[in-house]
Amino acid sequence: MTPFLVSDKWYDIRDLGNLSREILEAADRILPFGVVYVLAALIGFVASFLLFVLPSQLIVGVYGERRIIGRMQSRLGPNRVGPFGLLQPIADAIKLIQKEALTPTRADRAVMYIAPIIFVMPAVLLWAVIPFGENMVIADIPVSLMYFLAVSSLPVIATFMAGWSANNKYSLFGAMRIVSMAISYESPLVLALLGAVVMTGTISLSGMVAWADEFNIWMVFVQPLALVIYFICVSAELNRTPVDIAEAESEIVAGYLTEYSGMKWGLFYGMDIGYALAASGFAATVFLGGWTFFGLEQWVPGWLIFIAKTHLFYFLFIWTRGTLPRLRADQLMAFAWKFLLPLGVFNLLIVSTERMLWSEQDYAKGLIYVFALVNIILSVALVYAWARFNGYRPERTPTRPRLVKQAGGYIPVGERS
Amino acid sequence: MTRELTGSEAAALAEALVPGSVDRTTETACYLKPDRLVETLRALRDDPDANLVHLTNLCGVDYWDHFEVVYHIQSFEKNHLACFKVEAWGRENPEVPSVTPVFHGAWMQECEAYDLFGIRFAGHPNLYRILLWEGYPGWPLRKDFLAMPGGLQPGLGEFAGVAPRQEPPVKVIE
Amino acid sequence: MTGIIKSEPFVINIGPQHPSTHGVFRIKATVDGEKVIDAEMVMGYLHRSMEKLAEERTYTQNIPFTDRTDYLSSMSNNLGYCLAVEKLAGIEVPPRGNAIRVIMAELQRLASHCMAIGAFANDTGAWQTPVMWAFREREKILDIFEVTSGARLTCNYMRIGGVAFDLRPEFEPMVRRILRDFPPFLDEMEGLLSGNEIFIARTRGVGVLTPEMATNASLSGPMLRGSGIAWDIRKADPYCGYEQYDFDIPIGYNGDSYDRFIVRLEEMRQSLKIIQQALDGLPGGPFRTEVPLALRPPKGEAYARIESPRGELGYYLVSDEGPSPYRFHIRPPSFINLSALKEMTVGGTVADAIVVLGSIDIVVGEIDR
Amino acid sequence: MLYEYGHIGILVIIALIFPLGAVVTSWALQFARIRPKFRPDVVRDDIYECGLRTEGPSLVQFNFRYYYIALLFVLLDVEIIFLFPWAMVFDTVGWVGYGKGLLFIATFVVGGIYAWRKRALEWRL
Repeated sequence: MTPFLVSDKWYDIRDLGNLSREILEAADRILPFGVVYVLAALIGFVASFLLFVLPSQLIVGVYGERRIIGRMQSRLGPNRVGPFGLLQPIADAIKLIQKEALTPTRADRAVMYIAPIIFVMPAVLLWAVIPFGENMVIADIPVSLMYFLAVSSLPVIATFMAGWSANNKYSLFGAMRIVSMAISYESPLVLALLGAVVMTGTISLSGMVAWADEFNIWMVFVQPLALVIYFICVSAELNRTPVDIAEAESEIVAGYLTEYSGMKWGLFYGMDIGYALAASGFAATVFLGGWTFFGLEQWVPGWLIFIAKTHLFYFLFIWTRGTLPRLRADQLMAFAWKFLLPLGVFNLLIVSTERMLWSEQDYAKGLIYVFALVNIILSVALVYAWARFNGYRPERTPTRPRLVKQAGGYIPVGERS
Repeated sequence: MTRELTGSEAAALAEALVPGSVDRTTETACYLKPDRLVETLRALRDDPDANLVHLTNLCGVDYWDHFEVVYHIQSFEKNHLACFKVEAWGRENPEVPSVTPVFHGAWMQECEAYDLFGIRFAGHPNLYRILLWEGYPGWPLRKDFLAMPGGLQPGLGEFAGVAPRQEPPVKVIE
Repeated sequence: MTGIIKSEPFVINIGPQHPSTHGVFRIKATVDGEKVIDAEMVMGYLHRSMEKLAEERTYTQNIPFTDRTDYLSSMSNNLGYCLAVEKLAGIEVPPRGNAIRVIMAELQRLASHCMAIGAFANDTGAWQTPVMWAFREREKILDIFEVTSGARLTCNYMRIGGVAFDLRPEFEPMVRRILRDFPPFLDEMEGLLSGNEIFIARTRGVGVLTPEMATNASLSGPMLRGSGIAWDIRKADPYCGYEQYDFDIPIGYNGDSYDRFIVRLEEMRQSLKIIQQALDGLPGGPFRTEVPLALRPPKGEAYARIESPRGELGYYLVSDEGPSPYRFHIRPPSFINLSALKEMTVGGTVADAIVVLGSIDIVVGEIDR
Repeated sequence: MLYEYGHIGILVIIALIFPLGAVVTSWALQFARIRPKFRPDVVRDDIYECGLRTEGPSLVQFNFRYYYIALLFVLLDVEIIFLFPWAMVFDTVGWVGYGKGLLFIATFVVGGIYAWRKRALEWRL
């Protein structure tokens, strides 16, 4: 479906695909194929970097991660460098790059240097398959969802390397925790995404956006439970606060980052935001309809809609980070295996049955709205029922202490005074 | 209002439970015999009438010729506070029995009294210098601390008898 | 499951320079994986020998020392010391002085519990938000202290026989504003933490103290009340006219970290009630009885205690009719509350140990003195 | 079609250059006279343990009890990956294929229940 307002002219900046296509076609006439090919990838990367990653890093890095959290914590946040403190990440980068990167004498130096590099690579690679707009994807491969899942599990190895190589006990704790957490949360994550795949019948991210465009509904309404599971699992994989047991600054000083300093630390820190952004972009593509917005994309550039959705989702990360305490390691594992995984299986059963019924009806458009309604109600009921099954009893936790008038000895529970 | 038991009232409570445990009484405190101390306090803790369950305060006092260890013990249900004392004679190695088997809360307070006064508590499971370091010369809260051999002398700058700082056992990889 | 896989226990130092030990306090924990199998406390990094110093100074000169023990509740420390000297020397305090002392002590309790709750939430992993909210409210109380005594943290406001200065005219509107602003803040904190499933999961059943254990380990304050023992010096042994005020003792259910937390939260509500009553019925008249500067109390000894935010703060003074105390002993609540730390931490995880330490609410200046 | 993967290959190179550049620049800056050159120091270059010297070795046989969970993870993840092709071909397999898929899921549900009953999912410390 071609937006009627977007022209095919290269200067129409609402569709950046035009621009790159013009450049590539011009280059194709004079240059050999290999050069054009490299040029295409470079344009994709540079365009996405300039358009999306860099401003997002600046805006999210400052405004999301620090100013909004500062607002939540009733303080100001960075506001000195540049207008409204917008240039703070650049100042941080300059500071970090000239700091000394300490490496303990007893640490494994080589592994310690390699770990941040391995950590950063997947963060860049993840952007290859996320469609920013129509035709605006660096590598439009048909198995992009699997690619995303595969690449996004790589940083765990880097963090384990970082924790193990430092020869520090706190780092060791962090490394051990992140490995166990990663293997626990991978299964529910994949299971949740399987629900979306069953519904759309494709594992290409562009295909998913096309599906949302075709049926005029976002996956989040059809698969609310999948989004919840995805969000929790991705928070765990990314070490975001409610589940950041690998860093856990109040318990194991800084976890696997304890021995890192200078730019090596900066890479870990900066790419944390990069990963969270990539995960938000992925969620926006799969669950929130990507660059489409019920026809609005004909008036507004698609990549702007995509960025807005990504940042909306990223706000969820910030919000949980600013609000929630941290779970303990064993509780976290129990939560993954006993709560999220069964819910994921339930979700899969429901969605596959619906999909079969739907295909019987020849993919009638109206039926999907019925499914959405049913699924939303079912998800709430399922979550509540499964929580009760797992021992969720809020009424048994009194949140106010007992009050007594007279000092004296021990007063057993249940005895009034 | 908490009733602070006078020495004779506390002595009466103690005598009733463990005869022969009281040494003497004053207006505010009741002096117990060191060898009957643990037994008496245990009896006072378990007896419902005395009900002295909460060892509120334990501290040592230096009276030049002898040391006193003061126990303030509180009852929750009867709401009275009794003050018991034990004397330890001799400056070289004063010793009183530890009440840690009776009151777990005495554990740290006895460590502190040992650390600052040098009063040994016999039967304490782990008596160590809790605030100062092991090997600190002298007992700071004794009245003659500054005059003690090896104590802090003006102009010395560092405590005598402290082992010189050693290089860390780390080898530098060049 | 256990015993199949071989594992080596190792020693890990939590502290002295650790984000969650609230100062230079150290737990030397032996861990087997994540499980703590032995914990040893190491303290004394901040030892300044206050008790020895106090033996060289007059009774009035000692008041600033008490500020520096528990620097988060200096008013309460001043008060406890002054009460002990007054008991020793038999000095009566005029009613206005008593009322001002009560207001100050309760404001200090609010400020100190703000800190305790915020830091505790930080220890459970709530990333800075509760602690910043608590600091925001605490600042307002410290402003009142600044107006009244000239200092924010180490106030040095109580004097033997009363308080140092009379209240300023700005004082009452400021306290009224606290009374108005504080309950919404407490509701906010309850909404953020008390009903939070993650917070409950982290603190419920962690560091459980049975009432027998709590009594036997000489604990006091919220630690004791969290275990279900209704014991509050303000009720049991009223000082400064606490018997005139109507308030309740909050007690917990089963003595875990969560109970200590909700007890502290409720104590703040009760403190507001007391401040309200004391402010409404603030008597006129002198705020201090004049005592000689070089006070020489009669020979004897006195043990006076107050309910400080952290528990029972006692001062044991021995006088030999000299101008300075013969023996000056502080019964520091957070030092003695640590008695049960080992029992509470061993068997839990490292993360639990941090939560338990946070629920004790230690102040290292008071532990080491 | 396939040359899209080549784009990823070029991205890999970019992704390598980016962190390498940062690390190498920060390392090389010590030779420029922008900041003082740091000299090795025994205490400063020691590993951090709350300001104290580490006791004993750090890299020990760590007891984290995720042996069972690792096994379960391998089994489950492989099973779930096999479900992806099934999810892609819903139109062609019909109810029979759907039933077979459910059977496949049922096996790992049964396995999961067994593991749960055997308390393999619990992190007893």
